[in-house]
Amino acid sequence: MLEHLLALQVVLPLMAAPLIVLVRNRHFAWLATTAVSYACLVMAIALASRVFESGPLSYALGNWPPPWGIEYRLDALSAFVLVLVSLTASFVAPYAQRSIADEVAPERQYLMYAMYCLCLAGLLGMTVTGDAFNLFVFLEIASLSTYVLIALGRRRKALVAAYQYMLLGTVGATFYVIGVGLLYLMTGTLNLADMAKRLQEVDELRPVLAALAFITVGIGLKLALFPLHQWLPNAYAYAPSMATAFIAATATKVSVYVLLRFYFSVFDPVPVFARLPTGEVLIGLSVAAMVTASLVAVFEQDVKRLFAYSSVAQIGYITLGIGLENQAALTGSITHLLNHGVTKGAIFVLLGGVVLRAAAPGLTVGDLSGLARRMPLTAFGLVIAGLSLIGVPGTAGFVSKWYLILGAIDRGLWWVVAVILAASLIAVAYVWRVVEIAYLRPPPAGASRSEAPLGMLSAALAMAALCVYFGFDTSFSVGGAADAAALLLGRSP
Amino acid sequence: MAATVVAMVLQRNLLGVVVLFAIYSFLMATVLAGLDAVDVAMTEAAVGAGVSTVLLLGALHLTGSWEAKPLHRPALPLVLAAAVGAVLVYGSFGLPAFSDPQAPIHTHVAPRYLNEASKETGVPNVVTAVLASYRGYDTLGETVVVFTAGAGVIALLRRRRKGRR
Amino acid sequence: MTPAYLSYWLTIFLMVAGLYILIARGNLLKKLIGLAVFQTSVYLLYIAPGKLIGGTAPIVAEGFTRYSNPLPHVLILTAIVVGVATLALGLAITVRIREAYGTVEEDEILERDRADAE
Amino acid sequence: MKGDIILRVIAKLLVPFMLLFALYVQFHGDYGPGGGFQAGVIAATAIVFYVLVFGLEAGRRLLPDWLAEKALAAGVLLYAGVGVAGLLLGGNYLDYFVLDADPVHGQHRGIFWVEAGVMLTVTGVMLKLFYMFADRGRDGEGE
Repeated sequence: MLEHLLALQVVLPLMAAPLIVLVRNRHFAWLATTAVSYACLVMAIALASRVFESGPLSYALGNWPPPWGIEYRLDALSAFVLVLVSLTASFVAPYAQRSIADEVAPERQYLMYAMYCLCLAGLLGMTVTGDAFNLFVFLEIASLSTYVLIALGRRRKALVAAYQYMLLGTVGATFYVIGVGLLYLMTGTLNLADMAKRLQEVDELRPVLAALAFITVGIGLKLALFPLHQWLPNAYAYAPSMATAFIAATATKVSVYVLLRFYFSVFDPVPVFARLPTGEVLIGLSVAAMVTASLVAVFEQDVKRLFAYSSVAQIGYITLGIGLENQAALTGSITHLLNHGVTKGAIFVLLGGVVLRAAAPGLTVGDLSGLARRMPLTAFGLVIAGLSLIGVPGTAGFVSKWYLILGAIDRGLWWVVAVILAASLIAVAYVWRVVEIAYLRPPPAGASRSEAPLGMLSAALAMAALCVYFGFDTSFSVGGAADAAALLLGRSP
Repeated sequence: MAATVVAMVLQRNLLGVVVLFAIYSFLMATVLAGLDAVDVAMTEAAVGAGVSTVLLLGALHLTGSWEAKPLHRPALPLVLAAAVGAVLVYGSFGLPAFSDPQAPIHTHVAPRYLNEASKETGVPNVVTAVLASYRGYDTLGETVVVFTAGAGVIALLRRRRKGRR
Repeated sequence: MTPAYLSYWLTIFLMVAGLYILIARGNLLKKLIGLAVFQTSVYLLYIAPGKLIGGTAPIVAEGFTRYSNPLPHVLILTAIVVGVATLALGLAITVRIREAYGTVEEDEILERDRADAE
Repeated sequence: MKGDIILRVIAKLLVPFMLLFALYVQFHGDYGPGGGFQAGVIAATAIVFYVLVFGLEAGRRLLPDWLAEKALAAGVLLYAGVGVAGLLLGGNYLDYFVLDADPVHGQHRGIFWVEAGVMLTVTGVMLKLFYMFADRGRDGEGE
């Protein structure tokens, strides 16, 4: 019975969306979304605990054995990402009601929920699938719904942001398809595990190298790898708050997962990495991302854009671990997927509350003045999440950075250690800007004290609490990530 | 086909570009039919030349049909596009030759579809059998993609009810 | 060697042209058409190698033993659908942009955004 | 264009045949090229043609907006529902073998319903797209 959950995990949100469209009622839509999100979380935890106990699960859709049919496959890594995505979803969904009611026209709200369900289904589908082309299909489900979610933002810039993201996202997805096509031509299969096995027998490496390049660039576009990140700040800044919170916490993380999967499960047995300096390039780009994006964040005026640039920098940390390619660094990377997801989720959920009370679509840093007096709990939550963003000991962000530093020391790359510390110092600068204005500036005259609605606030504070919790109890986060990292590296010869 | 694309690059009247795009799609469909992909050809003719053109014309009607001067310096995009092409040409040298029956795609997964599909599913059109059964989950995904696009367009273009805003 | 790789090179040429339109042009509609050309070219990458000379369409019938490979056809059917879905969504966003900005030229939109910011 | 009597007569004659052809493509998909997606596009095209000749309102009477919207959701539910049916009958998700006592027959049945779901969604979406764009156009002229 348990293995059927693997299919239901994806199919449930997938079926919720048409149901919502059929019923056309925004209250029903919210109820269905919330129920589905919680159900997904429960299923994800059940599946993950099973995987961590007794090894990978495989599920043949349509009862056709792979590689002829499509396989769903859950191992330590995908189980970890599965929990991350459904955890975020279950925090965002209940909070969505007020935020969406405030930001989106009533006749569009139920469609917004439908898009959210589709996005969730797409991301979960990408995570559990063991088939390269099926991954593309679900990538497109997630992407198309994301474009719509962004375009539903209140300002007209949201449309342009969505358009830009759509162009780049589609180019990225098409690059991915080209890469998969080349691999398919060389192996004759689309099943990832089968592909890895048959790639070892391929003598002619040039198409495989080209495929590696295309998949890296394609997925790099989706995960906002440093020079390909241009779409991200606008998309995060102008999307409706709830969409930002969900996308920021999950979408790029799932793309990172896809990259990990291809690098370590498909390409690694093939001697392609010896022919291309992929690791070095990744380290270089990551370092550039960490420093430049953090610097841009320091001078950014729009609060949501500020944290969006911070996301680009944080993705740099994650890809850095992939580039370092050893147990400690990969553990750090994978842990950071979760930690940064929770942290950014908390921040954007809190900002959603501020936007709701400010009753204005844009939010500049100046608008936060006196926030500590107007919305003390929100401001407190922002501080906690900000500390985690910097990586102060005792917060989640510290744990993952600690492992990254260990990984860099393992490789003897001291300059990388220095850059990690420097980037964290820059993070102190931009977080301090927000905190300083929120706590030390007086609120604008006539501003009354009004917290965000209870539902939103509790979801946000619960996420902020998680930032601290994962800073102390690392049995799930680091434990799961270490398992996943060992799994990835264990395949290598 | 290559010629129509070149014309598309040069043509600045968008109406012309759309017409060229339709021609291009039809040519593509012909080529696909020549390559034995009859199902794909039929779809490309219906979608590329049919639906896409209607949608493009509809959008054109709403947005105006003249393109302003090409604005960017053409050098950078040309270099980028050429670099992509170069990687592909590099990769293409290792690919199996055209119509090589020993190529992996003909020897690995496909034979089971060709030999067993009509027995296992009772459907002689192998494409349909693979589409709806072996890889039926992909097709579910595809249907959902269409649904997403449909619902997304409704969300974006629904007219505001009277009295709001 | 040349005929063996001709299909790849035609594909690559179409891809590059589509990508060029996509990057170099400022008109949002034309960019979308470039995107469509780019996506369409991928169809050939998958389908052309599936053809066997002397083979026939993969519909099992008496008297034929040599069929072209059906799997790429299935994949590309899906890709076509994804392509048109993207195009439809892109056009919808373009129409909304036109309504919000009164233009579909990239530089004019950026100009208006800058004017907003000041 | 609406006034042209020849066009109107031809359209009246043609549209049923186009719809019939769509159904042919749908059900013949097992034996020849075709299937739910192509059939859906053709069916939608037939109605678009009808709209072009007789105007948007007439088209809406033939196939109203809300019906298209319901259709596009119902199609996906039908497809996914076939999968769930397989699950309930003791198989895997989208397992058609268990849909009938005879596995091959079960496959046939599964493919039939799945294709029907695809056609429903595609027809619905294509029509809805056309209506949406056409509506916007009229708004634009009114402004």
